[in-house]
Amino acid sequence: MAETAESSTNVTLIQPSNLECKNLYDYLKTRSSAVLEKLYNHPTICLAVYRELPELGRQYVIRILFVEQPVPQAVVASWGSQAYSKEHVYVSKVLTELSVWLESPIPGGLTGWILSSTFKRNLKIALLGGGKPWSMSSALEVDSKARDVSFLDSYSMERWECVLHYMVGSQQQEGISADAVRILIHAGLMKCDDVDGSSVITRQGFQFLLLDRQAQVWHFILHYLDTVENKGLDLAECLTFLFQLSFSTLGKDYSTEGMSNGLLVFLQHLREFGLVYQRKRKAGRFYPTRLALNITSSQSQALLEEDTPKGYIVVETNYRVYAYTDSNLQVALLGLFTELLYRFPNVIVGILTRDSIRQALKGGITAEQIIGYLKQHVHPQMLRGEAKQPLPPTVVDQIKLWELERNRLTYSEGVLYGQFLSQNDFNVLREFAHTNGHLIWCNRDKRTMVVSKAGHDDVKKFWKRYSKANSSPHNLTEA
Amino acid sequence: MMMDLEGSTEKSADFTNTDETSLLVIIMDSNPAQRILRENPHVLTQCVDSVIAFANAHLMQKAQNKLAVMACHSKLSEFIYPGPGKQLDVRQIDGQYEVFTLVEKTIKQNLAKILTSETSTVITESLLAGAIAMALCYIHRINRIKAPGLKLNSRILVVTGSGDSASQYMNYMNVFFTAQKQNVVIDVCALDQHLSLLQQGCDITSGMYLRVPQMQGLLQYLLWVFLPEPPIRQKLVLPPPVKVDYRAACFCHRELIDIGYVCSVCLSIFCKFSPICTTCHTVFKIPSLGVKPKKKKLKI
Amino acid sequence: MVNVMKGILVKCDPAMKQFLLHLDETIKLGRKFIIQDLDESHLFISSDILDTLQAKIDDLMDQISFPIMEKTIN
Amino acid sequence: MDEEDPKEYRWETGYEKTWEVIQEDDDGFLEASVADIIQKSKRKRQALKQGHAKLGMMRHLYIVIDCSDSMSGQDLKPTRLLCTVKLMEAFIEEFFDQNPISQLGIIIMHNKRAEKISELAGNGRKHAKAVKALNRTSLVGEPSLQNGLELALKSLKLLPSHASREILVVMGSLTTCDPTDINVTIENLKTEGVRCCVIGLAAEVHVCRHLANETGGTYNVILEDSHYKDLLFQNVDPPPAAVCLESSLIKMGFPHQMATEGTEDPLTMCMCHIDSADEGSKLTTGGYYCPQCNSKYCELPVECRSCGLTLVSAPHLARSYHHLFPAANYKELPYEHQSAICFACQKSFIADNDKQVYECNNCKKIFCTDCDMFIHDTLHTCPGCATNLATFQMSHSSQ
Repeated sequence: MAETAESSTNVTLIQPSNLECKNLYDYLKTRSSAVLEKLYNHPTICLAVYRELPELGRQYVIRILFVEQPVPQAVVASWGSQAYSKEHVYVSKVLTELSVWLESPIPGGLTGWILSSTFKRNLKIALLGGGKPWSMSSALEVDSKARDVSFLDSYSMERWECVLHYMVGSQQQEGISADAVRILIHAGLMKCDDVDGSSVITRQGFQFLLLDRQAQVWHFILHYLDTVENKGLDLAECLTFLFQLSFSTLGKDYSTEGMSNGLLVFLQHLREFGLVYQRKRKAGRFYPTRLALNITSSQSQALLEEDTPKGYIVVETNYRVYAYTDSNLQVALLGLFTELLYRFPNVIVGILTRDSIRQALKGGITAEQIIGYLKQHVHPQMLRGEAKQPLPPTVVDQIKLWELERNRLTYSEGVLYGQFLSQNDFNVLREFAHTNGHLIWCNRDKRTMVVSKAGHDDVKKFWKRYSKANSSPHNLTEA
Repeated sequence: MMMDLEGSTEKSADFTNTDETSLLVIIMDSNPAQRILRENPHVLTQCVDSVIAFANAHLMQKAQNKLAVMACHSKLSEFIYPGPGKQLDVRQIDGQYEVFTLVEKTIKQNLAKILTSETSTVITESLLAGAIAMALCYIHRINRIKAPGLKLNSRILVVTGSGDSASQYMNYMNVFFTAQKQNVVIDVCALDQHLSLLQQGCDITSGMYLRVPQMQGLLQYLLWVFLPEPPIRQKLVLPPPVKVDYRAACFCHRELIDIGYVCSVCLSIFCKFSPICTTCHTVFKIPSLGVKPKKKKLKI
Repeated sequence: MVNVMKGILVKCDPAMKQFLLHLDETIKLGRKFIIQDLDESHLFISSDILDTLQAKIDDLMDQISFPIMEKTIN
Repeated sequence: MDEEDPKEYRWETGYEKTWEVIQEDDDGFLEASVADIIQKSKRKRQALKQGHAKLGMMRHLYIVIDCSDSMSGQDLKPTRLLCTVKLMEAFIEEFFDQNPISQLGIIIMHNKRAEKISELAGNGRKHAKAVKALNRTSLVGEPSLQNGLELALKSLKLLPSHASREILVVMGSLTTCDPTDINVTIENLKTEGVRCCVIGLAAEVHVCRHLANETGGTYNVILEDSHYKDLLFQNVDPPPAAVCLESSLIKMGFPHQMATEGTEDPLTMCMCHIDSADEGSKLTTGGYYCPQCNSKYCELPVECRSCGLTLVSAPHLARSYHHLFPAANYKELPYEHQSAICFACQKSFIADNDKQVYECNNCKKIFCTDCDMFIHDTLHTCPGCATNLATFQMSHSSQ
């Protein structure tokens, strides 16, 4: 996250850096293939990676899962229909980047694809069995005080909201460890105030709050993983455990027996954020909560109504917003982009106005995020209607228009090059600026071009070299 | 200073996963009287293993995917996953994903129960239409209780070595039309003989029909042809749909006909003119030859 | 000879451009600020005017937008 | 309105405490009670279906739509006409889904005239298009019921005697402006065996009731739009055969796609699009060929343009079978733990929620309320009977 953006004078005018949400693919493709190979030794990770693949990629992998020799690339390409060849290229790229498959020569001069043998072996284990049991599935006696799903849900919600509450600076400031605060700061969601050293929320932090819960957890955990190695824990071990958790069954207890000390520390961290429940630190068993399940699938929605968290927001075509909630956190979040009118014990009434939305936009929240938040928490009654649209389309469009209205002008700092003596000089410089990605505007007829500020030095140096080489009196007059 | 230039950060085209959930109901014909099972009972084990691996591969596609498996016989059809009653308490024994282990154990246990209770009388006809009817009711219920706003693609896969008998014709047609109406795709994997009625069902519901040429590669065939969900199928090159013969068979001789006579009361089809309908016992008037019959005034 | 000038590239719709030209001509911002008129959707302006300009545009937007509804229903 | 021939007007009948039918549940909600009423009425209709042995399967239905001034009323949203158009489009689709070998025609009445906007034909899309175009019709003058009926009768008269003839009138006006005595027209309809149903959008009109009663049809006045839809969709099911309906064997062709192994189909033109202006005939491979004269059509069912043979495919006939052989009705029983789960959908019964369960008389399996509705509305096959060979054969021999 580019904190440098803050140093500029006119921050609000130049497009600010937004919260960057990486999915598992984005995360893994930045790892080296050696790391990936190590990770693929665990069936859980193979399973998680497989599910993250694009749908066409999943079909390819399953087709060659039981094939021992490399398959010619042309054959693989012929599996996809012609109209979707672009998608095929993209999928091949993803599979290669993740080292799921490798190029391999075939006798006869063709190149083929073959699945990484580690990946293949461990995906087969996950699917068909064999191999060693996962580290947390030692046998356990029946828990005399077994916890049911609803208990786990309320526990995990409470823990997670503790973190969120801390971020918005609501009352409850206890219950969050210094470690967690460090992660929040590391993730750029909060920053230390210069004056009194207390932490305040950043614009990315606000955007984070508007994400859905699953995405929040994943984003947070990713930044946690960045710090994991500094704490002396093994990244691969933690990742494996995390995915084991993500593939566990809700409402079932798992054993801590045989877990390394590092993992036990990791488990305590997860416990703090509500991803697992443990009665006591040394209980010997733990229960994964909903937060830990299917951690990578940020958009997953449970199939059955009873499993989905209840939405509480009703948006009317007259821009009124009714939120059936008593949570201060939710009220505070809504307050980011609505003008609150009334508050009752179980419901608040607000209105979306141009000013309130602009306020949010100025704060760096995008229209998409606002709409996303409303959509995600919409009251189930809104989904049942005939229209099948959770939000009134007029309101959605208006919010987008309000955002567009702010973007009628886009500014980019740059340097204008003009008054070239010859078309050739212009062409040479234009070509250089273009290939290096510095060119932001040009007009051949006027022999004028605009180069980005960052690229100005490069272009200037090039121009000096170029004019010297041509030993002609090309002066550079700088205004 | 960060600059966002127009067009400079072109997003890679969005080929990522759609937010849809898929429900697959597998109907497995485990009637021991099928020809392939009579000749070689071990085929059943192979068949069950393949179906289980296929079912798990379906669950592996997406975390939200749902599965149901039914066993179909001549005297009963039963859900063997999720089974009736409490689900088994399964602990991992090896590296297999816990959920997959549960699927495997449940299916095998319930199937064993059914097979042992099967009496020795051999009836070769498996009532697949009834099983599909049950599956449709099940899908209908899941659709009713699903979270509002969720998109659920449902399909039924029939794996069978039995033949399709014309006695079930009406039931077959009813379930096919219902499936079509409910947007449920019916896929059929024939293990033994060609199934012309079920092939019609695939055509009506735009599902896939495949007659497996050899049992050895059953799992591969299942994974290749039937694993892709209907929305992905258009992106893949799959066996092209064959033209389905929709010609009617006459009720009198069960022969396929090009031109026939249809009873205006009960829509029974006959290959020759007969003065009385054998289905509804209506007496027909003799067809007037030549030009259009002149309108007669009728008394009431 | 090549002339080099620092500033800000503005991309906007033609209507907005006319508004900017108008501001420039009538010296509404206290001085001229457009360095060069590039094409129908691009202008090159001096960078120190940016904050004043944005404020002016926000004013304009406020003027041309009407509250969608009365907030005070009761 | 349900009674066929009320002896007295509504306001003359005894004082009914209609609100007492609706009862609050424990939480003070009415929804459960209302849902109950709707479901009961559905079951009542379901039970009636079983009776008819003989149905008019080859239906020829004229829909006569009032397009007079009175259709601009806004008691149905957005207007009576627009609401009608929307429902009509859905009705046409459903009609052809359930009666694929039947035919439909549309007549509108406005300005004391009747005008045929769509000829009697079996192509649903064409009718839907015609109905859609009604959105732009100007609603003027009074309707003439007689002209509408006469126009419909003129072409229904020509049909062969085995065809079931029907007229469905949608009447928004409370008056009709007719050239001569409408009773004569009604008498003619009666002798020709044309069944006339009327749906009133405003209030009960005597002439409509008389028309429906005389010709063996139904007359209903709508309460609101969902009731309107309900009444309209009752006409999807084929009516009982008219007494005078003759039975005969009809010659039909069952074309098959000419698929000769190994060879590509030749490019040919189809007969159905040959003279349509907006989507002209294109050269295509494949299609259906008339077994009698070898004309090609791209869709079934259709009547061959050159030799007049009705061309259908077997599933078209099969779509209508469920009208003739419906699934037997289930017996409603109070839930007394007969079974832990519903046989069909595997739902676990909870004593508090599932007060009634349903038992099939044949296979004795227990079903839940939702499955009972689904099986009889849509599936038309009892899953219990169809999965056991013993009951399967029993249920078949009874048909």
